[in-house]
Amino acid sequence: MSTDRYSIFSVLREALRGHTGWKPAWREPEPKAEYDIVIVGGGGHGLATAHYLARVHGITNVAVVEKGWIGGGNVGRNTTIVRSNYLLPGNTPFYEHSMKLWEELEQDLNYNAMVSQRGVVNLFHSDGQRDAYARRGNAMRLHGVDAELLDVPELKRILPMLDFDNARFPIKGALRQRRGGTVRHDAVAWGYARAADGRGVDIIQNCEVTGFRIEAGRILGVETTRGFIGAKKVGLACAGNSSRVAAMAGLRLPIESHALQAFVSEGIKPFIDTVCTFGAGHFYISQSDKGGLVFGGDIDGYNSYAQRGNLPTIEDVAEGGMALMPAIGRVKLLRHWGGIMDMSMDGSPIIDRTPVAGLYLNAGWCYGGFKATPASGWCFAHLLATDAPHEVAAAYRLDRFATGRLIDEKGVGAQPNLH
Amino acid sequence: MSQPNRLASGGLIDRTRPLAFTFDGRTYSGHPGDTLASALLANGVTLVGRSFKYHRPRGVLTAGSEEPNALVELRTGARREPNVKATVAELYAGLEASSQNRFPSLAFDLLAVNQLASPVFVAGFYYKTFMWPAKLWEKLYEPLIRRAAGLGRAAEAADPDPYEKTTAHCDVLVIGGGPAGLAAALAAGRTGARVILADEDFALGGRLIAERRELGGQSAARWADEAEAELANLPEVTVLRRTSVLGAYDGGVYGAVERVSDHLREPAPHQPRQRFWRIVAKRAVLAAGALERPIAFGGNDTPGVMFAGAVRAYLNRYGVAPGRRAVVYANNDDAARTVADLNAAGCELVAVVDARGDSPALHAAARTAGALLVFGGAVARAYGGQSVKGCEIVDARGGSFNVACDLVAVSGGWNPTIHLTTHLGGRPQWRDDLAAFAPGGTPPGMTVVGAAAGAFGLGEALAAGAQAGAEAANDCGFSGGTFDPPRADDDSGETRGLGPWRVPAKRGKAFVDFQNDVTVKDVELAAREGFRSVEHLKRYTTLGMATDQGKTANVLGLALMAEITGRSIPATGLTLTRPPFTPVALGALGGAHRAKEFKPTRLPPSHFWAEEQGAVFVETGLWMRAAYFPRAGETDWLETTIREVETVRTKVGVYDASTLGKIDVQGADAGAFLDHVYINTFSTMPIGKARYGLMLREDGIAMDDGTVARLGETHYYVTTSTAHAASVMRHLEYCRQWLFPHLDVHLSSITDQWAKYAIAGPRSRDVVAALADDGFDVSDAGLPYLGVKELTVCGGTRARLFRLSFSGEMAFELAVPARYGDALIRAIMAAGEPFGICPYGAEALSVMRIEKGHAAAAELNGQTTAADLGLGGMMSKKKDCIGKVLSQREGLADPARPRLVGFKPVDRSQRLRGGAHFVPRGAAVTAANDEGYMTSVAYSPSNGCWVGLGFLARGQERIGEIVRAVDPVRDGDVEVEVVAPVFVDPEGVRVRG
Amino acid sequence: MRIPCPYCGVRGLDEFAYLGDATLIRPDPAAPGAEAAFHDYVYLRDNPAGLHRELWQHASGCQSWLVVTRDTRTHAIGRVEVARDVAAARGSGAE
Amino acid sequence: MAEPLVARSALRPHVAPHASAAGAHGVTLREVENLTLASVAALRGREAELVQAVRAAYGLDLPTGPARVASGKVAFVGAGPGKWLAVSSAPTEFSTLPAAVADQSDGRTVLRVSGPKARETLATLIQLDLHPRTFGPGDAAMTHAASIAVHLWQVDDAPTYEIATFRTFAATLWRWIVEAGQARGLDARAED
Repeated sequence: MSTDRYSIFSVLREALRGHTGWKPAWREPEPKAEYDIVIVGGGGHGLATAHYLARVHGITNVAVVEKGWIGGGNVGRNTTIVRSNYLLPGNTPFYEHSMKLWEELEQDLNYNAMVSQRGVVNLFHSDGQRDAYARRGNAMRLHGVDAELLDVPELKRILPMLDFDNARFPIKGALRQRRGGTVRHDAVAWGYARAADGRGVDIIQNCEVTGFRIEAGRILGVETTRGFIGAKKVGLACAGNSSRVAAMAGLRLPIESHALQAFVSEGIKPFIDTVCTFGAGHFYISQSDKGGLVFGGDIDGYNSYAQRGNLPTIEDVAEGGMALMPAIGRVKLLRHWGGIMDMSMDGSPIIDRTPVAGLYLNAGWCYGGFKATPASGWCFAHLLATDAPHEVAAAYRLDRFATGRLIDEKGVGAQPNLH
Repeated sequence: MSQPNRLASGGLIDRTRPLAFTFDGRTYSGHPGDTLASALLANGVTLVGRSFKYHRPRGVLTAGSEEPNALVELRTGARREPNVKATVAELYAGLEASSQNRFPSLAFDLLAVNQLASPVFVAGFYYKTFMWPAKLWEKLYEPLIRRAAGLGRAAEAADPDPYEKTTAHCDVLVIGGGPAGLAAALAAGRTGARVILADEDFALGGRLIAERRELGGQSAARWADEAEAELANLPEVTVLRRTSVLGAYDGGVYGAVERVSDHLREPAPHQPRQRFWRIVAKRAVLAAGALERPIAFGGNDTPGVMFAGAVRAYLNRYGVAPGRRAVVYANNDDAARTVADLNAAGCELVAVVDARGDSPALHAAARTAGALLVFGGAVARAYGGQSVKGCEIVDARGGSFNVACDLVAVSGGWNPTIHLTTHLGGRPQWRDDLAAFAPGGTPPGMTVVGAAAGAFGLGEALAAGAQAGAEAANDCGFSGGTFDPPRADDDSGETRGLGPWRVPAKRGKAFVDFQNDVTVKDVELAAREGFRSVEHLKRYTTLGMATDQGKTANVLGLALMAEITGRSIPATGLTLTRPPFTPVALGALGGAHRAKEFKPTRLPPSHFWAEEQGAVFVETGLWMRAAYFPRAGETDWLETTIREVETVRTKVGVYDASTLGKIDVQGADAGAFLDHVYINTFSTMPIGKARYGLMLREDGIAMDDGTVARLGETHYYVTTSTAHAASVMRHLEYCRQWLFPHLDVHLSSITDQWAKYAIAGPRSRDVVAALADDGFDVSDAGLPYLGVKELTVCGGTRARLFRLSFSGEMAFELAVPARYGDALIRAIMAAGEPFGICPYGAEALSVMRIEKGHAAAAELNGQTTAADLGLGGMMSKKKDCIGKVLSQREGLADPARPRLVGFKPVDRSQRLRGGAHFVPRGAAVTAANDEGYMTSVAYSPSNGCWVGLGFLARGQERIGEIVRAVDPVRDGDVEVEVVAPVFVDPEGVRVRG
Repeated sequence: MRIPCPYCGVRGLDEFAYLGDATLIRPDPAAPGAEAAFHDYVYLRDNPAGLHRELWQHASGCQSWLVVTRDTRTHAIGRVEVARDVAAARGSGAE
Repeated sequence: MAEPLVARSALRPHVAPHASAAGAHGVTLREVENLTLASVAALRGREAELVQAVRAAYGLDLPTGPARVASGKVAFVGAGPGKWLAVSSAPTEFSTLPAAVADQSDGRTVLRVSGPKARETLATLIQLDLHPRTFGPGDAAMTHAASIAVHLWQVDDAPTYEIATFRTFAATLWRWIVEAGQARGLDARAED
């Protein structure tokens, strides 16, 4: 008998027989000739969409097609932070919906993705920043999201390793969202995949989309390296490759692809137990359960499809880290890598129909994609299933750039490398 | 302090000098030339660390930077460094090392109990458990896991040592100072090319100093010495020892770290601990050698199980016997060398197990050493707990027997060190003839030679190195100077490891990734559960994610997965690596500019004077600005600020406005150019006049504001906000060069050229008049509001005088060349003294601009339009400007958008807060009722209450209405009256004085 | 990454500021449908995986804006032109 | 009437400390004061006129690239296409040139770094290749020193470099050069 339900009891049972009874976490099916819905992209968002299509909407004749291995893109390349500390009304409810889904994820998926609500602390260093964070924190509170302003004594208590005494830009306080935190990123992809697969969704790896079959303005299916797959509806969840894939359907998107680097140090004993972002340099940090300091900074700043970055950004991040917490000087960087971000022109995502009937778009996540995974899947599933936007994603329209109803959290305008 | 395992002779150590050091508090002795690992081994210490998950006892596996096991904490206090590889830590007198990841002690580690639970703790077990109850994850399970995980401890105080970053340019970068690298450096260096040779070791030579080899009739170590001496004499060659090349980046850029002082107790005065090198190389020769790989058999992690190549290094380079009774287990002909070297060192050879069939070379060596020889067999298991006591050998017919030993020298073959070839996307290629991955693509300009290219023979490494070095130099335009490599004592040894990858399990765990405790069974489990791609294998089992980045584990893990799933290795995947090649201290990447020197500090011209006045400063971007000037008896910033504001409003004050961006705009088309970038028109503004201007981004959102003054027909002077000075300059250059290339217009940043003081208040003209030289009329007629004039002050210093006001009072901005700025502030204070002048800082400035409703950074927040700011009327209808078209989109033109208005608390005693949101009176405090937000607040002495600016939906239509300013993050909830955004002198009488 | 500035010579990425797609031409604000044209100009991107003509400023050098042709997959730099010359040659659409 | 204004350097010892190592000096740091500086840009269509005017006034040919040409007390340093930084060690009225001229005499502080360790010291701040094969007397460059914008040129083979930086950054740049030079036999004083 094989084991498919995960629990401490099943683990103990399997331990007694050398773990020989575990089933594959997901099948490796051959593609069928046609599906109700084909989702392009086996990353976190695509897999989550499939899961919620099956679980919430009962639509299980679904395939997720992935050009490589599932979870090989940004869901496995990010710095694992989840939070809903957004300012603008177009964003806050969506990310809060995501946070609530995170909070119940493990029970929903029967998979421990190690959702760790250790808090997210955004430091501020000037009165202007304080007011901006207060504005944001108040917006969160008005949306029913937890937010608090911390003063320096409180910060010293929870983050004693910060440079409070000798900093070029003194720390004056912080905005904290206690419910923010981290999630074991790979497990998110695997958990969604396993759950979707368990409800009958076909996860088809090593299947690259090479084109779309469109007749009379309506989608008929996708051409792939494993043949044509018919579909009544097709949802794109291709992250950094959104422009390339959409171009096959004749669409030009308000998106640029940029490389964001991420960093992890060697494992060390518990050093920092919250997520912390520097307000006077490009640096944010948390510590993984394995002990590695996981940190990052700004995007490299030029269009890129190469999953790597260059030294100026690496140095900039390290300089920020040393300015913020100079005790990490002798902690060693273990690895750095890059992911390709689908940077939208106002820094906020798009979940919407496209001019092609039956073709739907989920893109523009910038570097907010990971934390958005559950709500993105939820709302995209809603859109695919009902043809109407979910209420918390209603602002994520493709035409907002034409109407001027932008969602620009940072206020930097149509310059993706600044978002 | 005896060193029981130090050989009587041999090795590249200085036996004349003992170095005392401690490990876990016990004192030992070693010699210069030792690593911590070699010194510990010399002292008979074989238990050095504990593994990550099971806390298994671990010893020394390697003699290099690939070490997964022998990790220690080095130094103490603020200099404590976690996870130092004992195999590369150079010994110095007084070195203090401690084992890590154990409690209470290394020999007795309570967490070794994890081993008992290891049937549960398989790969990925945590994904399947710890889910119930959900709230216990953060409270119980996660803290337990976090405390158990991690290895060493970071220091708790700021790193006291300095670091340095530097940049080097060269024609040829040679990475690796072994035989191939030395040959490449000599060949390139002799042409006169600029060469950098970097090696991570503190001694050059690579395997030349770890083996007993001959080159050109002398010992290979000696030859390496001579090569190093010659390189040192070539003027354009730089040899960087203790320098790891970490990563290859675009454009021939390499990152490297030099451990300048890690072999010292602490850095010499002014010397960095480490130096980060950016190396820009036209060509690179990668001669990084190869790394030995393990064979997965039971107990292969027991201290005393060591790579054969490491055994030879300890014998030959360090004069240390890592054991006295050895079993050699190999699948390649390096075994013969291991046997010979152990024999020569006087160690007993218990058994030699060759996984292959008969090998003549090995046969001869084993016979000489008198060892039992097992062909086609395996070591099935090593046992002994904290150190090897014996192993179980299986022969070709399947029979097994135990032998006693204290050292198992293992060689599973060699993997070329190709990490740097993959950093820019090169994809390694599996080569059956090498049974290893060889470089696929390389970064542009890189050649790979020697063992790194799969050429394992010494002779071929030297030849290829010499050729690559010469060619690289030639490519850079250098020739002449030849280097003929010496003759090597090569044999026809078979160094590829043809398997087995694992020995069928008997008992005991067979480790693949030692540090992360990934076993063969974990790989099998991953395969069973569908994690069959290499990427999934890595992530699911954590194979290759430890501090050694899988240098010893990755290929073995991949091969096992291929074997388990019945696929070829290439079909299973390949191992791409990410920089850095070896872990690098964040301090080194951060460099010299830390703490107060994190960023440059810009000091305005009055800074030194303000220091003398006891001003309190505030960081504003890179600037230090005076925030306020407290006087004796004043108790807080607010009291001081109120006094400064009142002085300006009733007498006169002076403020250093030099931080505003200043741009000189000249050219026949200067006016036309400004018309393009500002919403209002400047081409028709008369000479000698100034005007407020607003520029938009092309998306119709306000970008920056400032003033524009016309100094001549073709000459304008533009100011920007302090915060946006650089970005505005970039934008203007973009407009000038790219959008409007036909215009004759020239921009020059003159921010630093002029010291500029705002002199504001009813008596400001008196002060200015006292400073202006005779003949310059500063009366209202001579210089009306918004007038501009060039003049001289204080007896001949040329100056510019602007009749502009930010405070709402009659005011002047007086600018002189910056070198006179210090003197001018003193002169202004002296001239103003009769009128009661005081200096005011950024706080008072902010109060006054809020009182006048002038937008600043908080309002120009990148989300607001000209109309939102109440400046829509400024937009010229007669001309286009950047941002005009898109500012007319319905979403931006929507009258329901929040508009800038003023606020006063209904209860005048209440305080306002920036960042509060507005909700209608009587409405619930929810997002649905959110009507805007407060941007700026100040206590207004003129109003006797706090006042604020903010954006309120349809605000301009709601003057007189009362709304709530709610501030839940500070428990604030204040009823405020909506007012016009001007709190002082709404008619603007005073500025016209 | 290193970019050969036509004036200053080859310099590192650290000296340059990036803007983006250089094939976008500012539309005629007076033409019919200007708002739609400006929308496409400001917001829509080809975002190719491959050769990309893009604007960089040599911000820490001579301040020149440059049109750089670069492969977004490999970061290999091809042609580098002075933006003002390119703009002048196409008769700059802005006026 | 007010007292005449006294000129002051941007460098004071408490923000730009002096340092002098014992023994031979590997690198020397000084401020070059009392220079007249101006940014000069050729007006559209009047480029040749400017070339002529400079030749007539100062007897030198404007460099077309990043180079410095000097004659007597006056030098012109390339500052970009059609742009130059005019430098004079004596009071000089550059504004009469047929060009867009902006006085920068106070906008820049010029530091002089020289000695056998000058290159090694500067390499910790400036990422350019200053090796004599690629950069020698008469060569000039605009770059940054660890983010601080600088315009530098080589004066002689000592080697001696002059580094113009924005005045309000000068104290920081001074400190950073001092920090890098400390291990290299630094002699740093505000004036000779």
